[in-house]
Amino acid sequence: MPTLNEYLMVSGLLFAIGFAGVLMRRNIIIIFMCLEMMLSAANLTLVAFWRFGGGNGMPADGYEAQVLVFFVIAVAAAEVAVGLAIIVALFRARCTVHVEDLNSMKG
Amino acid sequence: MSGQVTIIEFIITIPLVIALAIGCGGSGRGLALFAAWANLLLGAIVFAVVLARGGGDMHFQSSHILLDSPELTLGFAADGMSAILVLLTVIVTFCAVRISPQQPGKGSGRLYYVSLMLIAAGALGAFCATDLFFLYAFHELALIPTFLMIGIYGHGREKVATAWKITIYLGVGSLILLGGLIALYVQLSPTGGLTFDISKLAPGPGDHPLSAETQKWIFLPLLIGFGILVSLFPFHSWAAPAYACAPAPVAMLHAGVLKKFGLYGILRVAMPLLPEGFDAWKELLLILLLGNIIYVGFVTISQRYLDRMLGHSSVMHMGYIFLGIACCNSIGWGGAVLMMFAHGISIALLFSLCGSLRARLDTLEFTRLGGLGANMPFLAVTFGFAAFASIGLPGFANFASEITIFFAAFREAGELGSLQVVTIVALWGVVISAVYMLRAYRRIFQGECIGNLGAADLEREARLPVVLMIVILLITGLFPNIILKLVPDLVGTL
Amino acid sequence: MTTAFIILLLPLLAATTILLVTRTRPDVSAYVSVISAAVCFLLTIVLLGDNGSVGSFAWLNVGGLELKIALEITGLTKGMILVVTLVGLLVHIFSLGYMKDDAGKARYFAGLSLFMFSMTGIVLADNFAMMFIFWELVGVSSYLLIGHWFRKNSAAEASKKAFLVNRIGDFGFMAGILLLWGATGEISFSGLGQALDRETFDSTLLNWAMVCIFCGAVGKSAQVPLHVWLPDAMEGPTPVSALIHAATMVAAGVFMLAKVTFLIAAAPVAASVIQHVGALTALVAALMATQQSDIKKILAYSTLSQLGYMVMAVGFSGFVYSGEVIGVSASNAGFFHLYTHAFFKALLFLGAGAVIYACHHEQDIWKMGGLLRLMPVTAITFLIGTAALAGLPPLSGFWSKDAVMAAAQNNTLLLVVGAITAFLTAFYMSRLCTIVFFGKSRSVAAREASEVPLVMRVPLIILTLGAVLAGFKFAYGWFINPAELPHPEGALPLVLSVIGVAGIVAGYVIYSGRDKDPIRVKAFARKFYIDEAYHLLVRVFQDGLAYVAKVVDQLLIDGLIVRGSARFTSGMGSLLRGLQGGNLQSHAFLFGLGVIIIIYLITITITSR
Amino acid sequence: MLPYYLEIYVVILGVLMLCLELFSGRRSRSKIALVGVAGLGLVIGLMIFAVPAPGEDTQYWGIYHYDQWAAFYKGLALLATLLVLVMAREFAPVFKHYTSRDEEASGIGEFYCLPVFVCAGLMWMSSAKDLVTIFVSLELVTMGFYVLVAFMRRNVGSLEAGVKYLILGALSTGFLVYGIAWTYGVSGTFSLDQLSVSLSGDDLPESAAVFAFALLMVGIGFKIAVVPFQIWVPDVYQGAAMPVTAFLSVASKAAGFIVLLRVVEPFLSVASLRDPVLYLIVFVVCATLIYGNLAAIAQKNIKRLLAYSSIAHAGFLLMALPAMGGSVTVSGPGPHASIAFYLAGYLVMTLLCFLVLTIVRVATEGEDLVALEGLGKRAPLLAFAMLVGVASLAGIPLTVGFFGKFFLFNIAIQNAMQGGLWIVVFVAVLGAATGFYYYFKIIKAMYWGTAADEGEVAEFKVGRLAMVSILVLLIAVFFFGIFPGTLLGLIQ
Repeated sequence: MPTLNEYLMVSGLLFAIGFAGVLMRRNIIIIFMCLEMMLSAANLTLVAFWRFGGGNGMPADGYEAQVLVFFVIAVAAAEVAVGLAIIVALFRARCTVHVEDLNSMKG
Repeated sequence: MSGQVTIIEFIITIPLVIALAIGCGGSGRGLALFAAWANLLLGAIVFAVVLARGGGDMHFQSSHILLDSPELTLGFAADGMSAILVLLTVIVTFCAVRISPQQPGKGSGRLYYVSLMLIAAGALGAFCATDLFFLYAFHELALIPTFLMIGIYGHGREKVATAWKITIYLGVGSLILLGGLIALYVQLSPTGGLTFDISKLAPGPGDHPLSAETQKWIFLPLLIGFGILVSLFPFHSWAAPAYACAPAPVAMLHAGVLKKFGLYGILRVAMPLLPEGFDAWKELLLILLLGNIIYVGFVTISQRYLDRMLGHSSVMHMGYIFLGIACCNSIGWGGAVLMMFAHGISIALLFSLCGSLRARLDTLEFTRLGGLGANMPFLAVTFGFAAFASIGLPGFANFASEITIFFAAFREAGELGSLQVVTIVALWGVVISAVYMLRAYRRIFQGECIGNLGAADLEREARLPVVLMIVILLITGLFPNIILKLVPDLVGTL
Repeated sequence: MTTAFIILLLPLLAATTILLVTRTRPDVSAYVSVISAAVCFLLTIVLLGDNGSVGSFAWLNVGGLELKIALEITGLTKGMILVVTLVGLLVHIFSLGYMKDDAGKARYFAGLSLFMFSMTGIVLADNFAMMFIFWELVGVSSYLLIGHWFRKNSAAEASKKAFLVNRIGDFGFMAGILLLWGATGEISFSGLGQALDRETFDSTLLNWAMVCIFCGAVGKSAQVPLHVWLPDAMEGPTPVSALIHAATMVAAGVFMLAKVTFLIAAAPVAASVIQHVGALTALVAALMATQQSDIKKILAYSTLSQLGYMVMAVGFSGFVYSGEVIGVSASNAGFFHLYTHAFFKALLFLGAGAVIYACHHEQDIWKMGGLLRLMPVTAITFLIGTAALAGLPPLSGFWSKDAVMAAAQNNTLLLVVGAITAFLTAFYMSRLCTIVFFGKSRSVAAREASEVPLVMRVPLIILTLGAVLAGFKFAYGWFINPAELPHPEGALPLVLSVIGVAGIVAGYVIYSGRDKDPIRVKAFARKFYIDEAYHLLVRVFQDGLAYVAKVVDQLLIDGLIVRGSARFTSGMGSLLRGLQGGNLQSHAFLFGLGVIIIIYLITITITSR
Repeated sequence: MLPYYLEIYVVILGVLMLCLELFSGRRSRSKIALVGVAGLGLVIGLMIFAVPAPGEDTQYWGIYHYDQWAAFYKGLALLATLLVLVMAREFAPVFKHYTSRDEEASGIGEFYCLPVFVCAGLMWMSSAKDLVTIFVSLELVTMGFYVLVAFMRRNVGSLEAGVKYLILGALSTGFLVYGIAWTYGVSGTFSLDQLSVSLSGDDLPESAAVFAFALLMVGIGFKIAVVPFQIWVPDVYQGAAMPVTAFLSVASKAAGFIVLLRVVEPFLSVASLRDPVLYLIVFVVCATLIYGNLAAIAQKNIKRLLAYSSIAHAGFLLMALPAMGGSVTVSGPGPHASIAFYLAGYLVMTLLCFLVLTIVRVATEGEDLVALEGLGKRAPLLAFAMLVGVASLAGIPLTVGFFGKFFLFNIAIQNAMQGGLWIVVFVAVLGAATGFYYYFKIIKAMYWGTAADEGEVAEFKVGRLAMVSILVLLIAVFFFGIFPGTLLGLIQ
């Protein structure tokens, strides 16, 4: 059975990959997906901590962590809804979803 | 105490209310003149009453508690020193309003008079506040009006840059000061609650509650902060250009009155509350004030324009006041206070005359002027009075103050210490100021006439303030005890 | 005892009245001034019977410092006040004629009255502070009067120079007063005397203090090296030169030194400085006088030279001879000379004024000549004045110069210098008289000259009487104890007379019948180039330093520190602004960088523990 | 009345306004804003019935706390929203220009509703004392802002700002959740009250704890715009509609700060964590003060300038943090009270400025400093209001802004005297000094800029409600600047 550290490592890796995606991809939709991945990584961390939270490899009492996970999933869904709407509006106005084109303001 | 409205509160409120009234659409000059007259009268009453009752105590006390912790009271009172400075402020304000044009600038000019009133109110409030906080706050009231006045109604190519410079410089100075004041009140507040009340902060008889080291480090920001406001060397470079570019009334009020706030602060706050703090920086202050007197004196000599020269000269004379303060005895402080008054009036007089000259001539550059005494005798004579007052001729209050300060430095000085040596070097400043003043007078009014022959003498309406200021300088010069009697013995309380 | 106060304040009242009331009516103003001078003179005669100090007015009073306006009447005071009011009155009267048609007549008389006020103040002062106050005020009235014709560039410059040079002297004077006050806590003359008797003071300090005090006299009495203002001061109207720059104000330095003889006697080093400066001035000025061609300048240099005599004499009061300090007798000699000099020098100046007036404001002696016939009264009085100045017996100058030389008789060097100066004095005065009054007229102006009106003649005659008689005991005995004057030993008076006669003869022989100067000594004519040197000095040190200070102010303090820090701040601002590139991913990258920095910082504190 | 009814009322108000939007005719859209203003005013009035006793801390279900701070911040949020609605009403012409001429298609009704929902989130946030609630309410607010920022769909700037805010906001959410996860992992609890207890155990993995704290700081720091997470602020402020910018700078910051205070306090109170946490805070304070003040100097766009100024203000606010956690005794108003005071003052002065700017924006269609030129002559009252607002932001005495700064300096200096953190004071003094420069630039533009002297003169139309608001705020700036006790009394 995997230990807490292994879970944390996987989730950390996932988080890092998501972040790297945000930094490197040019398409806003994909960046947005990467962001969702980071949230999932955080969820994984949460669940892992809950699972090993009781000491001696036992899960912690209560289900607070799961509650938060559900909230995060719900929030992520809402974020996608709002975010995609904005991205669509952007596309309609600028005919592009590339981040380099968003540079009218600086300084 | 609280509840009844004192005359001091009236004095401070009148310009504020008038400013509001002008802002709401009243006539600018008329209302301002009314305020100036009213304040002149009230100021004279305050002065007379304090003179009659003795300058050592606080009179006309009023206080309204605004905040419990830290204790903050909107309190005013006047002891002798405040009364002297109030008198100075109302006189200079009166003259400044009186010489102001009916229609300054392009627009309605309301902003001009609002600004003037605010500057006056700020100075009056600062000089009468019994509360550290309001002492500071009222002075800051003048910051924005000064900025606007120089920027909008100033003259010269550099006016915008100058408006910036004075604002930022004084802003920085007051922030440093604020830091020092906070440290001061936090450290000195009696146990059981913070307070801004200066009388409660004052250390009682016996040992000072703070160690010499603490006092030293709190004194430094106060010295620098107040010093910047007084244009202590090397923080002086804002003053001369600002006065040169400012409209004459602002230059009068700023150089004559507001600048005294820094000195007032040192005498009222820094020295009595932190006596040992001063000792640590005494040598430094002595060097800096020599910078004011000698170094800035030389800079003054090299000026080519009258307005700039006057600006620098006002910076230079601050050195003497600092010298008086540095003597740390009641003679020196008496001389310093007298000089604050005398310098305030004389520099205001000079700037008002300079303003009148500017209005008449195309230039204030010395090499392009000459021989004006022939066609403007009144200006020539009054400028002569002002110039001689400023270089410390007996008969004028400036001389009385200078000589008092010099004597103070040598009190019981059987041998030469640093103070005495510095004083002797500072004496040379008397020569320096004569050099630049007489050169200027020679250049402008004497010698052969170079152009500007058509320029007329000072118009009749504008003569009253000029004569008033000269008369006051003479009265206080012939009877300096009027002022000196009022100076409270602050040293005795140390 | 109020007499003294009236003498002091009446001229001030006159000046104020002229300024405020009668300035638009010149004639009335003139009479106001003259009347005040006349009343003062009369009151002075009343005053001569008094003695002691007069009730005082506490002018300035703060924290233990008390500066009083208090009057003190001593023998010295009485002699001086008599000189001031008498010569003053005569000059006032003379001016009525001399300044008759001047446009600034009201201003002129106001200035004279102000001067009378200030000078009386110096004379009557019982303490240094009051003396300093009036010291400054005479400076101002001198400034106003020298610059009377202020539209002339040279007059404007001269008045400025006079004031500034005096300020330099006052700088030292004030320092000296302060040093004395620091050491003794006294500023009144009597108090200082008592303090000196009571305890001993650090002699270095006292010497320094006296040298500083002497600086005041150097400035006011135009001693080397601050003598340069006096010749220039001749730009003023001639009566002013007679009153201020010959008889009274310039003598104030000597008067002041005489007043504090007891201090000089206690400070031998300072006394020696005083002697030598005086002697040097006497010699140098006499040399310069021999080569001038402006009648007033000659008299000005002569004044300088005579002042040098007086100062030298006063300096001898600290001279130790065979174990004893000479003390008060030497300073009495100096003051005696001051007294007689006031008469004959005022006479000479007014005579010169009359000549100038008659020659339509021509001052060059080489354009005059033969005036003896045309204006006999002026010429004769002038010649008597010359004889007095040259020290011919039995005129007043002989007695006083004798006394001065007697004070110096134990110091061979200074004695010789004094003798040479005496010769030169006689020589240049003889030169002047020969050219101006004898021979033929050298210009139209001189040919058309005629005797001056009565108001100008009367003062000349009165002063002539003074010049003749002032040296006799009855004329000075009531303020200088003749026993306290130094007495010449041996053949000194005879030698001096011979020297005087020799000088006069030499002058007459050389210059009789000449149309231009046969002797040319450029260094003398150009006043040893001292003015040029000072000009350079002012240029280099004052204006140069001022320029350097200005540049430092603009470049370093204002430029580098003030504006530099402003530039730095806004530069930093632009730099930081540059981080904000506007690109979303660079934003995200910076965000990530921030996270890394934060985590790095926080872990480094953890691990470093 | 139960305190959480307040949030419920606000939500009901929002729903009601949405319904009105659905059924109202073309002309009456602007009435919706009035309904919102009236409703919010009513809720503020209702708060009288839910005044908590001093020191009282009522809990509901362990996730909703109601104490004096919560009440205060709720009031602040309500007031800010109310004023933003007033502003939005003034801003309607510009808004229509960038969406649709047609009222119905422009969605302006929704634009009035959204702030109300955001307000509910803000109010909830001020009662949140547990990480889950904090997260959810924070997201509610953020999501509302995503929409608000990007609302002007025909304006490129608005859309660009929306996307930038969206991506970076989501990024910070990711870090926040990750941080919450680690905090949970370290302490085993989400409740902030229990956090300090469980953190002070002996076997605390310190590195993990500070790691969790750092991640939390990333998430919260983003909301309150401190360096190095300020990067979104200038662009978003510039791109968003004027009322939204105002709302962002006031409400979002206030809510962020109450969360920050609640999260930081347990960490600071643990002795073993205090040093690194303090270190981090000092770094952030200095960086924020320097960056915000310096970068503002060269700005020409007013909104961008105010954006940087808002960063600088965050820096000043943070100065109070090191004094928390009990190792320093502060006389006078403590960190909580000072921050609350400052935020209230900041609300008053910032909204005053933005109200004036909104009117100027509508009249001149410009957002650069040039647009303000000549205001002193053409509209003296507006210019004066702006002058006062700016002076207060700069911290001139006798305005509320001065006292805000004063209390914070008061704390920082006392803290420095006891703990030696003089660097903070030093940087803050420099920062405040620099502040004079860019704030006075605005004054200068209004009073002696000359650009507007030539050319056509724009007319300033000021609605009655906006005028009243301006006057009230103007008076409030002075009133609280002279009588700070009244405001402090409300807080304490």
